[in-house]
Amino acid sequence: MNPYEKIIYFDNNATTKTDDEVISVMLPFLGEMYGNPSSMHTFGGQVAKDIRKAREQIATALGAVLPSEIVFTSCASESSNMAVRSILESNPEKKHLITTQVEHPCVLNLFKWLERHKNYKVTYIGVDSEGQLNLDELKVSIKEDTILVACMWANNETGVIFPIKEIGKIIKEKNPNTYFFVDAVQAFGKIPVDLSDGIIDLLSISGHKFHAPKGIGALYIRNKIKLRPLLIGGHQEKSRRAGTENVAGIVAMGHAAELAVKYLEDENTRVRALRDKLEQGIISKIPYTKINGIGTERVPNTTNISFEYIEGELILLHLSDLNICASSGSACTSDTLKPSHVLDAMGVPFSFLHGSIRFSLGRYNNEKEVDYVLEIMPQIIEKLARISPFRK
Amino acid sequence: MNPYEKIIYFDNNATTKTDDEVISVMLPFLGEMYGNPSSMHTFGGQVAKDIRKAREQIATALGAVLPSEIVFTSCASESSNMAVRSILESNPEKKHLITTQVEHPCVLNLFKWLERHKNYKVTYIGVDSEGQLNLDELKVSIKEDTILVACMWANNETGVIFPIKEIGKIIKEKNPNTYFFVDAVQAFGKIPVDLSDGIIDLLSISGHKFHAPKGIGALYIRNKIKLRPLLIGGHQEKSRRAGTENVAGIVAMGHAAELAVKYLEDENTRVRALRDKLEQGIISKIPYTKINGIGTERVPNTTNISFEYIEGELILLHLSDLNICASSGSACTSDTLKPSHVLDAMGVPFSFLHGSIRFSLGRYNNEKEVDYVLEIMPQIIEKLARISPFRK
Amino acid sequence: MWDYTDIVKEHYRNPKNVGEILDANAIGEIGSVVCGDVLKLYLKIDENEIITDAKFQTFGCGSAIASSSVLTEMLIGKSIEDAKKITNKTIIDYLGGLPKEKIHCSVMCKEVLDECLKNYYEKKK
Amino acid sequence: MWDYTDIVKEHYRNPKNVGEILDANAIGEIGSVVCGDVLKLYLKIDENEIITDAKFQTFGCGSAIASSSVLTEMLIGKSIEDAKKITNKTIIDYLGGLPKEKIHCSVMCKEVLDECLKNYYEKKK
Ligand SMILES: Cc1ncc(COP(=O)(O)O)c(C=O)c1O
Ligand SMILES: Cc1ncc(COP(=O)(O)O)c(C=O)c1O
Repeated sequence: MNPYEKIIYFDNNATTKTDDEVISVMLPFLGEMYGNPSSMHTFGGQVAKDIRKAREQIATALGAVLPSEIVFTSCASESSNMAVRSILESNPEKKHLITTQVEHPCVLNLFKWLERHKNYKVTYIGVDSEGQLNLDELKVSIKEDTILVACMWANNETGVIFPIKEIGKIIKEKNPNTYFFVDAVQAFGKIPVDLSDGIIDLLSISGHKFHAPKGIGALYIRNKIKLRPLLIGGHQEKSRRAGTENVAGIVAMGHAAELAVKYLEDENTRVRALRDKLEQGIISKIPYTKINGIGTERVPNTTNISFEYIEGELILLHLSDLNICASSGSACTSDTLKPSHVLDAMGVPFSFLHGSIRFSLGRYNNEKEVDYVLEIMPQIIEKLARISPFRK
Repeated sequence: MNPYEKIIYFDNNATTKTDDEVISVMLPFLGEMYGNPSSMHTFGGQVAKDIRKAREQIATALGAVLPSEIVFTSCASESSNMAVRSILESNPEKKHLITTQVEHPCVLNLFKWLERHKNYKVTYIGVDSEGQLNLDELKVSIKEDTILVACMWANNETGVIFPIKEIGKIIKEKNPNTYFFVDAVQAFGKIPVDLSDGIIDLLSISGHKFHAPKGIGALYIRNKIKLRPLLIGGHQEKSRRAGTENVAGIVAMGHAAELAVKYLEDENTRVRALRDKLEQGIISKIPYTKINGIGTERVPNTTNISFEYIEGELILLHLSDLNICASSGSACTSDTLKPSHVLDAMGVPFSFLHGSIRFSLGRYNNEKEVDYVLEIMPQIIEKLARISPFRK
Repeated sequence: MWDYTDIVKEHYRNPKNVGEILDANAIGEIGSVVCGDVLKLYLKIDENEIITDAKFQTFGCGSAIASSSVLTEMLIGKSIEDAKKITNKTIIDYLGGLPKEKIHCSVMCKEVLDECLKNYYEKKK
Repeated sequence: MWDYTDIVKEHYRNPKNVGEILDANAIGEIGSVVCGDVLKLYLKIDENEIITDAKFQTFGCGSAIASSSVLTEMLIGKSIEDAKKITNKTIIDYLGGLPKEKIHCSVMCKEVLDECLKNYYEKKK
């Protein structure tokens, strides 16, 4: 147990605490405002207005796009599945796809599935040793029958930011008919996400990554593009996504998006300083350590640190014993035994690869927590080094 | 405004109020228990246990099936899309489907789409004038290449209950290789839903129809059947449904399922008596009135009443002015202008078809509310009859 | 739920000029029960071709009632020539707008007015 | 998160018999850094073929450490003949179970023991 007797939560890229303000905004919709927005009575009609407001909030937060360009989903994984399948369904004759080697599984596994089962040819663009995208590789990969490029804006494991607007321009210059889908799950709330320039065609966000609850996401889809629903049924979301709306979640995410914009500066000053202190502290106190992606642009809250010849899970377990939450890559791959595909793509040596920890900070973290982790980490690593056959 | 100055909510088939007990069970997961169940720390690991418990609660409520047979989704519409697409994907060579003319849009529109775009042949089984399924028609429709029969257990508009186990037996007798998907959204919580006999292969429920919040649903899938995910990505739900789990919703639905079983008797005694009083009162007080489906088995909470030559929306608007919530069929078709496809399939005459109102009662309704509606309905209908060119 | 304006709401709640005119000299009817929309319009037109009374009976939704109601309000006191200038747009504007799915109600009102005037001229012949 | 038993947790938190035995007469090593699992086992075996000391060094996850730790605990004091009877199942049982994705850790422990004993006989030759 750490001396604060409470959780030190440095795992904000996995999920975030719902903001108290967001909770109070959504609570009425779990309570008395339970009407169905599609109902033919004022009790339900009022709720439809609250959904409209949330849609406007999201549209505004994404750079004043049209509210009709926002479709609510249950998570970013749904958004990306919906986006990709819709584009492919509308253009069945084109069979080449491009993505990166470091995408989140909700894009990567989908593309692998399309490759294996649906006859698509997929090019997986690589990254350099800092995790930065190989733009030349991208440029030469775009062909006449490339229907879609799917690319993340910021990497969930390392925080590395791709030059997404530049990527968009490269795509459209080479082939104006290629669609551009962006996974902005880890970018939104950490760096400005402005879609008003029209470079991005489709984009996904997930509420629980910016202090809304889990189970709500959104897809931005440029108004020129017809969305073919993944969930077919009722007329909700203008027949683009069937199923009774998660009203409380939608309202919550609308408010959380507004807050995310408001807190953007805090994220880029205070949170960044905490992250920098944490990683500089660790690297200076602990030998045989490597910060992955430090040589390129990263979101301000994330640091991915490799400890040579120390196994990552073991570090996490020891941190967890002290109520410190961190992660070894994306939460949704943590149950698997494979090392991070992101670090692997960066060419991180095996001796470091298995010993990687992600600390992702956020709105509610403070310097005391950083200080405590800086105090405890050397002790943990020293203890574990004694067990390792390769250290000392 | 009605004298109670609050909503009289007779629209429980559209959505229900979240039970206060359910809210208190879920609140911690919006607050301090915000960990990601996939994370490699106890803070997240604990949440995974709460999800496990909810899965057991659902499994128990469905007749002690295996927890591993439950997959959490964002709504029943997702459950049915996932179920149907999975079965079709696993058996691409068989091209005949069966459903009924009175399904919810989340099945009906999906099947129409499959017919139009994916080369499926669909047989839509009809109903008689009471809304009861034509079993002989079903029997002769099942063929060698019939891969799936999708059928609702209880109808959302009329409350009519199909003899689902008998239907299941007919299917398996004619073709043991035909899968049987049941939409139990309106049955669960109103009549016993017991899957332990193995007759049903796949079944969907939606939390917000039984006093859990909106945005959470489940799919039951018999453990012999491989589920092909609709959302491809992370390993959540044993790689059967990608996306960070809606933890609060899952926990809420687990508890709500337990409560639904507990309240089943109340539903079948007290709520049934309220419904009966309401419909008998209306039919005896108001001439030119018809109860749709009264001649067959119905769930205890629903009554669907047609008023000759009075338009349904107009009735609803007048009710809404008095804070009384009712519906003209399914909430997710209420924005469309077409009359109910369910009543149409029952052969309800046009003079009645456009004047149909559904009252669906529930756990929180009481006799005073019924009395007030019984007092007010004749006045509304009398007023509207004066406007109608066909009445008096 | 439809986004009806307050004027629409006022008119389906308390429609004006509901009923028949027994000595109408112009009657028009349009729509069918099958489609769920029937409008019936009665006019009393004096020797100077001024509409002195107008009543309606409508089987239809809230916006159909409201459109019918405001149509009769607009007609009373108008000359036939001025009545002919009424379009479905006039009705929509009077109502402060209609949901796009409900525009057809105003179109039906325009049509029933045309029918009515046709009936007037036929009767006069 | 893995569902580790309390015994597993106890052993990765405070592993027993960590380190090298400088005068070991049996050493075994298995696994590779590439896969993220390396187990090294040192035994001291007396003239009566009783294992008097056992130590390990492991690069691996929580269950790899715990499995190694309990292996050494079980080995100390055992005769070689009894040690040979240890299977991966023995280790799993001792730990009160392992998640199925982690069974391979116990298998590696069995393998490193085999390597170790092979090394002992080779040295004796
Ligand atoms: C019978 C039936 N099936 C399916 C659904 C779909 O449920 P959901 O809107 O929660 O996806 C509903 C309710 O809308 C329903 O009544
Ligand atoms: C970059 C990225 N994309 C997509 C997702 C998927 O989000 P969700 O699990 O909410 O569907 C995540 C988070 O898990 C992510 O980090």
